[in-house]
Amino acid sequence: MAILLLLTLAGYAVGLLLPLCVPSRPRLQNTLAHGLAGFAGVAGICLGTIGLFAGEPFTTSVPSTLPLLTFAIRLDPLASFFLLTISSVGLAASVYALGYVTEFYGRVPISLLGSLFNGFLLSMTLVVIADNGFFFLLVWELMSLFSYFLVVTEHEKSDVRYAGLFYLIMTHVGTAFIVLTFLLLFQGSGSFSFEGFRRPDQAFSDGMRTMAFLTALIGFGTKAGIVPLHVWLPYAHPAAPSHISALMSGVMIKTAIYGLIRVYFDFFGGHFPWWWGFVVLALGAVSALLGVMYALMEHDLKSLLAYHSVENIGIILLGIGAGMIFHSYGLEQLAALGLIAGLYHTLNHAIFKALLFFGAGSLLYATHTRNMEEYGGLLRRMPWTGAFFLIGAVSIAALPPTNGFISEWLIFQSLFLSYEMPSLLMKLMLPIAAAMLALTGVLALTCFAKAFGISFLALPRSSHAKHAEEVPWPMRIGMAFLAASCIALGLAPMLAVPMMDRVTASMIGTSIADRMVALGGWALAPVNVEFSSLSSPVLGFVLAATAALGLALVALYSGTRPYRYGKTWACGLNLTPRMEYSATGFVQPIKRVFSTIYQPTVKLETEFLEESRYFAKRRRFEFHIEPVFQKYLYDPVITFMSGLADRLRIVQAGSLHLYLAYMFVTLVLLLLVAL
Amino acid sequence: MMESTVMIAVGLLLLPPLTAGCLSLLINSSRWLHVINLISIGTLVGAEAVVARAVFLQGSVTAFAEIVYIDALSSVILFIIGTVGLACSLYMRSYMDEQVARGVIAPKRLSLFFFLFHMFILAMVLATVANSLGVQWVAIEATTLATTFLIAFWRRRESLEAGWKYLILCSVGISLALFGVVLMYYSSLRVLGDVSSALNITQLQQVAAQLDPHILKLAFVFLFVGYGTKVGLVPMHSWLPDAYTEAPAPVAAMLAGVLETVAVYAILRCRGIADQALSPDFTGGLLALFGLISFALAAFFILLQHNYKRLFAYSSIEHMGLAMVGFGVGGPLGTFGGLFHLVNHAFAKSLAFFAAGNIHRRFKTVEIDQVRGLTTVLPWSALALLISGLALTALPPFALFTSEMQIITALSSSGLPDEWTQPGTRIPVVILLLCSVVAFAGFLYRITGMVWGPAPKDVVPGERWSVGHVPIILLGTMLAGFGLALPASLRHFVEMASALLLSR
Amino acid sequence: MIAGQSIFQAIVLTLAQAIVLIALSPAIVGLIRKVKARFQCRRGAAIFQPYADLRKLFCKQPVVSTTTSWIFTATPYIVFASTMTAGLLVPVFASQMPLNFAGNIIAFVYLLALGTFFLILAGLDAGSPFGGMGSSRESIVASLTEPAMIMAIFAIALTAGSTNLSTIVHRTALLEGIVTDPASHVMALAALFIVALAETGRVPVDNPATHLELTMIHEAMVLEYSGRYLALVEWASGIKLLVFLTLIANVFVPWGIATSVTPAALSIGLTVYVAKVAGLAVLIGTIECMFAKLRLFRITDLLGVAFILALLGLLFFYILRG
Amino acid sequence: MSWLTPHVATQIVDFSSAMLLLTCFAIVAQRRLSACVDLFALQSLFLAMTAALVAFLTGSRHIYIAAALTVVVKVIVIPRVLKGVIERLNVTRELVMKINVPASLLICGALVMIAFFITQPIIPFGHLLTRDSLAIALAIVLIGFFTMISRQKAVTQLIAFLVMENGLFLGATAATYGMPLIVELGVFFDVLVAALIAGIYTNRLQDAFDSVDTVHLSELKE
Repeated sequence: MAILLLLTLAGYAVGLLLPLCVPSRPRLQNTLAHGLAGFAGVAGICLGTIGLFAGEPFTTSVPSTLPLLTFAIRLDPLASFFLLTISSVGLAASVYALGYVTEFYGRVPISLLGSLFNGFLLSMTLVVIADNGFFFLLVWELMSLFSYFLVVTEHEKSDVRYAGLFYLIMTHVGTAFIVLTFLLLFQGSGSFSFEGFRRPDQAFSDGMRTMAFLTALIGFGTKAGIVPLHVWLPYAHPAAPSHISALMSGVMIKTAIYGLIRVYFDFFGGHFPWWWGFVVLALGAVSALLGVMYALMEHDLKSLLAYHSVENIGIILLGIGAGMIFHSYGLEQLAALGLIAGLYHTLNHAIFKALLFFGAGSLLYATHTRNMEEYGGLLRRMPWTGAFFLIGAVSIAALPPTNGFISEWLIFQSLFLSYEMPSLLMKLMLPIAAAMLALTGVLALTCFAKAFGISFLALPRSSHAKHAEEVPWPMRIGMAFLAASCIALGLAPMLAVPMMDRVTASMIGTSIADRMVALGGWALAPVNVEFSSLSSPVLGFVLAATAALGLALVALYSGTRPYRYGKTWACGLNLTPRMEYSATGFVQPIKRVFSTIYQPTVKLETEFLEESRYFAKRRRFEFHIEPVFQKYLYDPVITFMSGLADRLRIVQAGSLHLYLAYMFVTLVLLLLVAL
Repeated sequence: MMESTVMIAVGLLLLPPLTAGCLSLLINSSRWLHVINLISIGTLVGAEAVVARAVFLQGSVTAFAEIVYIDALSSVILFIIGTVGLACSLYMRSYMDEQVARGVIAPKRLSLFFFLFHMFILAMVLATVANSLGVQWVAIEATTLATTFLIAFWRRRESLEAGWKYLILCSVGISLALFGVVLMYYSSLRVLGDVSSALNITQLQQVAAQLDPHILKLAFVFLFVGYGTKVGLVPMHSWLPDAYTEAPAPVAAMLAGVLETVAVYAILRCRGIADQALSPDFTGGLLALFGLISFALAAFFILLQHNYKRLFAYSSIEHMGLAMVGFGVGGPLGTFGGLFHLVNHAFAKSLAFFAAGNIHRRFKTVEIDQVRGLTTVLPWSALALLISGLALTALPPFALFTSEMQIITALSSSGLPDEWTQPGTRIPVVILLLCSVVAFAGFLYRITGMVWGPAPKDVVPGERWSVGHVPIILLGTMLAGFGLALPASLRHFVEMASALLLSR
Repeated sequence: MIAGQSIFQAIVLTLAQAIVLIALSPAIVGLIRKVKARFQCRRGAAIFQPYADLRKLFCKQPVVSTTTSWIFTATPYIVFASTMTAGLLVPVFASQMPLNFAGNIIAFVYLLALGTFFLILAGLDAGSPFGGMGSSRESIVASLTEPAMIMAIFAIALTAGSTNLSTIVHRTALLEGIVTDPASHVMALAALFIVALAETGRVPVDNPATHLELTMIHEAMVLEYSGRYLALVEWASGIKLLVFLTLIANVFVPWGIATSVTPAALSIGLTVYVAKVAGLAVLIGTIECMFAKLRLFRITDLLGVAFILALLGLLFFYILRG
Repeated sequence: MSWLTPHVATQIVDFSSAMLLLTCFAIVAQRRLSACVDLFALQSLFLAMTAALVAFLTGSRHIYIAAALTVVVKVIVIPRVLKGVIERLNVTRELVMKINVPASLLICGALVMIAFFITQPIIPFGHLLTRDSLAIALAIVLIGFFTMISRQKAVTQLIAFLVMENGLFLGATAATYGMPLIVELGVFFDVLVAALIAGIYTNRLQDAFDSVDTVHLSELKE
């Protein structure tokens, strides 16, 4: 294991340094950096898998010459699980990047891009395996820093700069809160080692524990993008190069989930009141719903995906929150179920979100635009990308038989099982959360029907789309890998669930794998098989069989007569792209139904012909959604701060006498105090 | 080690700047001026190494009839003086020559510049190694006199104004400090009798416990306000932004990097004596309180800066405040963090001013809004600016992250000294974190605005390699390196120093 | 698997159910049309007319738009498959369906969603404005329906202590037909009925018989389909309707369903089942004649009501159970 | 000299330090610059006297040197320089002040009280000979400081600064019988250089701003 660990870290580290040293030949640097990253990724996958099933957590530590800081590493199941997630997505990303960064040749120093990419992966890996608070903070900040530099890769664009800065500041605010949490824990134990952090409840008053809970929630929530701390996400993720967006959206925000689980279940050992869980659950539900709703209104494909990250983080938190509530009522097995559901969705989201961002990247690569309204008809020009994107879309819309469906199913189960809880409030609240989840699910479905339908189907809406070509092989391979795992995790959850179970067993102390894998390994069941069960392989088989039945029917009646081609019926006119339903038009009804949330402002200008008011010469339509959180939450803070600073100007008024007066007053006052 | 070698080494601490200063008055060729400068700094650094070794072995070194006293604390400060001084001298090679070439200054004034520069260094070294508080005071006043013309060197209206303000405010402050010294003497007389050694640190430390607390309190207040003016603690900071903005880049680097540090050193020395008789809560609370105020105020001023030199000036107020908090809170952690922070800040800030100097030479403006696309125009300076910027906002892997975290941890675990706030309150930590976030936002908003973006049309892009880039690399690597692995020897020195500060 | 069933039995039962669903669905559609015709004082086409229609469609050569991709031609099969699979999760005439373990009510819902997803894509694929319109409207209706459906089903699931449909039906059936808590059941029933209307595109949500493109939802989506593809889609929607009727019938009034696998029980179950769904079909036909189609943005209110009803059902359950 | 009992000596020292304080008030009240300079010279003279007296009474030689230096530097050299500056800049009187004379005088009175109040607990430790001079020294320092704030002309500020220095010197000599010689020398050197530099500055300011009114020095601000 030590060897594997060394290989992983060394691979990234070398990848971080070497590209900067070799002569500036983009191709060479590209292969070098991403090759090494891929190698380290493979090592990381092995390491994670071994660590997940190892009996004893593997620990090692290197003392540093600095006080408080020790480079301590611990590979318990939780860490290994996230390591596994990071490494697999990292591997796919490095393969994808081999092709993708060719777009940047000549514009951006590839050496820098590659080495930062490695650094980013390295820091993320270290974040999840760090076993010392100080070390954790160090790599955590490094992670933010690397990702920031990657975000501003194309810093000539002003919006990219803005996005980067906004991201950097927000994440630093989050870090400040995490520091606060760790300082609180530090007071309990007097050391920064995670071992000291565990079970602080003896040393803690309730007030301090509540404070720690809240600070941790805000701190990690900022990184995870929980509403209302999500505002940076839709700026930063699209601004980065797509393989980076995939990493940020798929993996980086998961480190925050890791942090939350680590603090609540590991450090606090699950000793918390029910309302902690409820807060998490409620935030999750809100994030999920608002995330998808804002996503629906996005026509920039990457921002759309970014908002979906908010949604999915919300879904994950639903699982974790439910787990926390169950745990606080002592229902260990159900708690384990909730946690497993959350973790499973974490893994799945990492995979299909990365896949989708890869797809978006490919579109960007082929068309050089992110605006969906300029896509269209790409499925015929980019069949591979299209197919992979479709798989991703189906998974994120949680449709069977893909992985997204399984994890959402599990979360539904854990929410439904709320009827075993003593409190009536919770009994009612969890099903409502379930209803919100259902709404979220369907809206996600709509959103990706839009995303796929508008981008890939019908006629091309712009010359970009008309002349698009399929992307090079490495990118396709990267996507294929993830698409395959989407299907695999969807069809064989019984093989995946034991992995999560290892984690929950180490966190909560009850293993429920044997109870979840029911009916001879064919079906998946939440704790009791009587309540519900799901057998995705059988479902898949039945789907195939019935489809075959349909084909049989066709063959039976009409044989296989070839169909003939005709024009689409457009009231007798020739169909032009302008006639097609636009993305904006597609979501119009939703915008109208949920207008209370969007508060849209619509502007319609029409120029009529001179002859008659019934014929418009030109129409101009634009609508904006109220950025509620910026307007009512962030702007006030910013204005207050800058206003305060402005009022402080008078201190530095430039008059020598004033300055002397300061000194004089200070002196006299201090003399009087000293007396 | 031979006593004599140590003596010589100590002599070589003071002699080179003096001789070099006098020589440079006689020389006109800029080339030779630089050579002499480098030689003197080189010898200085070498001597420091020898002395440091001696201190390492013996714990402290006294020389020249107890006029010179060097212990771990002073050697740490000497280390800072040496390193930053060397960096500045290397940087000046490219900086001053270009000024001369562009005819900004006449060659004759160049020699004057070097003379003052050497005097400046001499005064600082003297202040660091002086055994007598009186001599230390004289030396620190001398730094004021030496630098005031360096600040007003460009002879513009603004620089004159800055120089005048600097002169007046600092001289007043310093004379208050003198009153403090007098009081110190006044109290020590009764114990030691009327001997000329009654102001010697060595003597005072032995008898300090018997000194009268009342007088010491007053004395410390005077000394704190006086030297605090030099450090630039709010509300005695007012001269600082103006001076740093108007001074030539290397001078600004020295002021920000070293002079402040030396002033802090003076305060620490006096505190070391005062604490023997007083409860450390009084002095500590004073330091921590003013540190906190400085930190908070500076953070908000950083938020509204449009001038990058002022930006750096306020950031050094901020960091000095932070270090003060560290010393004030005390404890092994706080003190270590404070000293370590001094070292790191010196490096980062001088780096920042080097970058600022290069930018100013190329863009001919100090307005942040008019500086864009450094990555393409001045890649090296952009790198320096980024490193210093990230370091000064305490981001890893740079060392300030570590020291700041140490200080914050110390503050949160022990709180402000009890005499000033009710015990165990967590408000100071929250204030500190909040303000650090504010400063972070303001600082990086400006820095990134300058570094990124497309290059302006009217500026010639490209930066040729010059010797002026050596210090950038030097300091950058040190900052990054110390953040992850502090050399054992340096750590040992810092620990010895903090042990001295905590000894009671 | 259900205890005491051999693999052979299981397969036979499943196939039988599949055949019943496939065979019966056109008749139900025909029946509804007939009822409506009667109410409109027409004689109307024969109940079995839909079979003839389907046959004709199968024989016609389909026309496919030049703008479409493989999605368009694949969709009918996917829709058919997903609907059938969903149907196989619902017990039709025997309460102990072998596929019970394969998926619960959530799976049922999401399988239907799969079909909807692809139909929406197909609607967009042809690039015709009507298709897009249909898709967009379908999506909003679906998204409003889903939460209500989940809540309603959950209210029922609670009473039976399971979310697997066969288990629910089986347990309810064994209670000699006395529903455990009528209050919550009634609420859930009402909610589910509204949901069914919306999901299957009946009046007052959508009008399957309309010829105005601008008012269409489901019909607009499939406007470009012809020949065998249209046949499959139509058939699938028929099956979907039948499945929903089955769900309502068996979950709320499971009387007479075969609780054991004996020829007698099965034959009784089948007849009772046909009677039940026929009854419901008549009911739907009546409703379609009595109500007018709602405006698109009025549908919100209707489905809102459904959601609230379902929630009340849940509340009643907990309150009454204490 | 038998009549010179310690008691009498204390009386004399107190008297001369009182004179120092008096001259301070005079400077505060005085608007004409040259007069200020003269008063400063006078004060320095009193200072030298006190120092000499202390030296004579305590018999510590090096205070004589200090006294002599005071006479040379503060009574002769610096006033000359200042006079020269004033002539060249032809600023005769301070017309506007931040705080007008009566108010300043009142404040100064308050400052003296504060000084006595502050030093009161530590007086008893002092030498019998110089009981009150520490308090007076502090008072002079504070007054000088205050004058720097209340006056606008660079020259007056300079004078006020020197007054502060005098206060310090009084403290050093009277209260502690003089600092170690090396320190004394250093202090004198610094004071001298500071004064000269300030003089040079005033010229430059005159050239740059056409006035030595420090109110004009407020361009550098936020």
